[in-house]
Amino acid sequence: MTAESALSVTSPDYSVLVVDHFHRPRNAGEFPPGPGIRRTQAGNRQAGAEVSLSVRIAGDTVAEVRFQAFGCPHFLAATSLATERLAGMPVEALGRWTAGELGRELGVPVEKRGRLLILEDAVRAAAQ
Amino acid sequence: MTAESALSVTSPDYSVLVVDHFHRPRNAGEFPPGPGIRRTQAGNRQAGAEVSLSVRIAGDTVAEVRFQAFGCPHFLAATSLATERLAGMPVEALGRWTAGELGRELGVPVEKRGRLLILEDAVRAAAQ
Amino acid sequence: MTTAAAPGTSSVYLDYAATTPVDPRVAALMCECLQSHDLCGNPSSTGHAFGRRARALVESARRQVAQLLNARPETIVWTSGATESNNLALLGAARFNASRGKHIVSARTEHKAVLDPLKRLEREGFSVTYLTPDRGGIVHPEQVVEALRPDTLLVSLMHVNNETGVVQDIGAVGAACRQRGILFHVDAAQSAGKVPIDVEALGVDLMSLTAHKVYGPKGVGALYLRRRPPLGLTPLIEGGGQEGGLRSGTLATHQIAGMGLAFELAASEGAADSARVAALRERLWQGIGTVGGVRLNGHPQQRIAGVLNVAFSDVEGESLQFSLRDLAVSAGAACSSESEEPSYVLRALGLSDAEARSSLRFSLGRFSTEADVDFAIGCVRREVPRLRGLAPGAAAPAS
Amino acid sequence: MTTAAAPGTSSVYLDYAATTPVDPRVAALMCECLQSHDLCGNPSSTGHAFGRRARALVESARRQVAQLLNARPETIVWTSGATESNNLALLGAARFNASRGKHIVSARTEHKAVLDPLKRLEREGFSVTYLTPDRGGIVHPEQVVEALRPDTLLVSLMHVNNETGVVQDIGAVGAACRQRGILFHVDAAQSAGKVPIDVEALGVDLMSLTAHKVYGPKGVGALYLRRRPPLGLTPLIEGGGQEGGLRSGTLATHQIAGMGLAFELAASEGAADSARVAALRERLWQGIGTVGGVRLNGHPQQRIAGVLNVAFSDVEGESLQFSLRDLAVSAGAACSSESEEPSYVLRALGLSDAEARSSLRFSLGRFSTEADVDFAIGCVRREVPRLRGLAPGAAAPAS
Ligand SMILES: Cc1ncc(COP(=O)(O)O)c(C=O)c1O
Ligand SMILES: Cc1ncc(COP(=O)(O)O)c(C=O)c1O
Repeated sequence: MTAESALSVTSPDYSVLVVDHFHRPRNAGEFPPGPGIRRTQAGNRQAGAEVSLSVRIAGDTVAEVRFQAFGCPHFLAATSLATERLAGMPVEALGRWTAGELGRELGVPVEKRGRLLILEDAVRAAAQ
Repeated sequence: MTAESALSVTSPDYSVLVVDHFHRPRNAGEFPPGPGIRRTQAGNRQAGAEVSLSVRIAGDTVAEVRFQAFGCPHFLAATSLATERLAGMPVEALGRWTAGELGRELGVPVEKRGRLLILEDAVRAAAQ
Repeated sequence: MTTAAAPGTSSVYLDYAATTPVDPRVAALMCECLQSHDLCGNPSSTGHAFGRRARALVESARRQVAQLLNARPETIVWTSGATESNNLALLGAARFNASRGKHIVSARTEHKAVLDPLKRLEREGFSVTYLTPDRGGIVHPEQVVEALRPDTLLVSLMHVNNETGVVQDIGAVGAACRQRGILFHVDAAQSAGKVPIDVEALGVDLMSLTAHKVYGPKGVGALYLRRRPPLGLTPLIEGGGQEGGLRSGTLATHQIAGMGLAFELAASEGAADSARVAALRERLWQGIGTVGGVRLNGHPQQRIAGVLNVAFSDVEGESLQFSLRDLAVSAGAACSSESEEPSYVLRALGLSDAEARSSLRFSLGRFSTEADVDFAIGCVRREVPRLRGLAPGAAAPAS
Repeated sequence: MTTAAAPGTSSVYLDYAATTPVDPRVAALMCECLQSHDLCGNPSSTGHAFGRRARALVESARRQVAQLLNARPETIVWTSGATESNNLALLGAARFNASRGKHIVSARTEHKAVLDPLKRLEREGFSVTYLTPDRGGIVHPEQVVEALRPDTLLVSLMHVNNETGVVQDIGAVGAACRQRGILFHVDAAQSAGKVPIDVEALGVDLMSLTAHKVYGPKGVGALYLRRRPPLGLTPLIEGGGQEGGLRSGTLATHQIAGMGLAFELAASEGAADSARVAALRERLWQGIGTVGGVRLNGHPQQRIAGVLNVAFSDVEGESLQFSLRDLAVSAGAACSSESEEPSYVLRALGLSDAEARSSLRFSLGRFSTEADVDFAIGCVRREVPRLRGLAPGAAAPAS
């Protein structure tokens, strides 16, 4: 064996922001179906990450977002934080939304960045 | 390896009698040459055990024995003890003297019994 | 990015199967050894009193450890722990006795400290049959017997599984091996002090032991090695010739003395510990059960008192762990290097990856209290429903 | 037969080269680890705070040990002592790199913990050249260079000899090896903390360390392993994957923390210790010299402060030892299993069997005092002339 890196500790470290959103998720839940409410879904439980968003649109703006999520702390926190960031955004912007900045802000480790694509999918799906 | 016995501690244990004679050897030294004095020698330093005895004969009896010795504690003690035991013995008995009993009394370990033969040689030589 | 502060020291230790706190009586003895000038000698320096006093402690500890197994002291070889003992037993016995046969029988649920040396032996030309336990984690003695071949040299089976606490019927396997002249190794890291052991009656030839699962120090263990008739082993570590040449290296007086006392205490108090711990575990199981959607991993009866491995349905494993981080419990393979992989032990019991990931091992021991258990129940009852409520498909909380 | 009582506890410890007392500061830290509930976790259980706190201690100790060698922390692999480190270094490097060559160069005066693994490698098809030192115990770098062959894979040379205290010119050998791409292993069990070490400057690839010669605990050591470029090793002990898979087994927090502090203390106090100890040794040598017929074994200058190996002429070895048993000194091969054989190290320096048997190693250290030395001188001056006076040919005492 020559594994140089294997000596480092790989314990998951969660940033303060992740811990905050994990414990006090913002906008958990869903809106009852109705006009101006869009529901999107991405991922699945077997793969370890699933999210459903419930987006209230007012005109061409995102008024409010609620979420339900199953996943690791980073995924839950990213979803919760996204609901805050999305509110007030033009609906058409959802289609090009990327999770990269959120990931950096939350300190999501590289090997988990892929999971954020599931969140991206759910957000982008709300553009239509 | 299957060495069953190798787990035992092989530290040298010396009996009280060995320790006593080692520290307070009886009859160390030699008589000045003269009538009635027989000197004998056995062993050699390179082999790790050497003894010389100086025996004062009175008539056909051993009057007194002195020794000089080089060797391990068991050998020194055995020689010292022998000088006590030999005094008063008929001279002709020296020729059949054996060190076995002494060895047992002193608790000389089996692997060292061979050294007592050197002492035996010196004692027996004094019979002539 | 700021990293969150470590959880408070208010956490409750429920990870006895990973390692136990050192019993205060053991720690006191070890501190005495470490601080005593009279005991500072090298136990091999039997030419002087400092060494002989140290050696006397080592030999008295050997008797204490042997006693717990109903073995003679000279069957005990000191090592640095059960990992080394397993390596020495398996590599040592297989290499020394390779001419007798090159087939080995073991199980998929063994500790890595057995599986990894077996993998090395496979690379050296041995072939290994890995038995799959039933859903309860039991490897049936008949399975072992069926797997035996004319060239079977060795069977290696753990006594108690470290993840599930399941106890194997070592005696039946031992009898079958003895009858056929096949060597039998048992990894007893998790059973010593918790389950009665009699190496003679169980027909064990080699048994791996460690101190740190029995309230002794980490970094010291032993290999029981049958001496009659003598059993040859190729040593792993040579030079100096300690332990009859089977394991060289300066004997660590304080560590060995600590292991000795820990094993003596296990002999006198192990049964009482187990009874008390079984009651605590039952309380914990009942309390956890109230959240619903939980399942016990491993056989419900054939198990030791202190381990409770629970699968929580409808929660993601990492979030479950993190939400319960005030509880020092284990997820996945315990007492080995951390890994992201789901437990291969639970997978061998038929759990899916997701089920294995959402399983936690609670393990209790001598110093666990009702308060610890109630705190754990409280955490589980608060967090598991909360996480489930966040998930898609859960009843929407009133908003 | 009644066995004589063990010598009184009035004895003086002069066997620091066999093992040192644990420094009280190290013992205090270890006791804290053993008794602290907060530190009771398995350092691999980084999923909870008990494990992470233990891990933090382990990693901080890794830095302390690395620092003494001017190495990076990730070059340090924890083991159970220098015996294991030597085995891991030699067997591990040779087996992993066998395709590069199967010739090894070492010396006849190495510790058994090097010689025995080399013997095993010889059985596995390696060939080993054992260099003979000069009468002073020095292995000259040119001897090493002359012994190198195109298929030389590895050179193993100890830094400081355990019996004589002689220091080898490791740097010159390291440079020669590096230039030729040959691996260089150094057994530094006796030098760490006593002689400045800089693995980079010395060109060392593998270095064996132990705690118990430097006022740390017995049963823990380390292997320094060059990481740039990476050097492959086949592990000896597998399962669990600790230490990057190079050395599996639960990390012993208290042991490792103790070694870390011991090495830090050696870094800050080693030079002062050596200066003080050198003065004590000189006093001892002068005092012993007054009995006449004594000779220093090993090079008079190229040596560490604490070791004085003295040949007494005209006294038998066992009687010499026994008469001086109030002094805890070593005869023959120290820090290895007791044996009746005369020291092979002294024999390699050209001493006869008898001379080797009549040699004693006095070794001093941090806690040695002038009173200890004077007591030792007193014993020697009383007993050596007494024994000599008993021998045939001595001047007859007045009777
Ligand atoms: C079943 C089993 N075997 C072996 C080991 C390894 O023992 P050690 O930590 O003493 O090396 C453990 C735990 O660590 C274990 O649970
Ligand atoms: C030079 C040398 N190498 C190796 C060792 C073995 O070290 P340990 O006792 O830590 O196994 C010793 C002493 O015991 C030694 O003096």
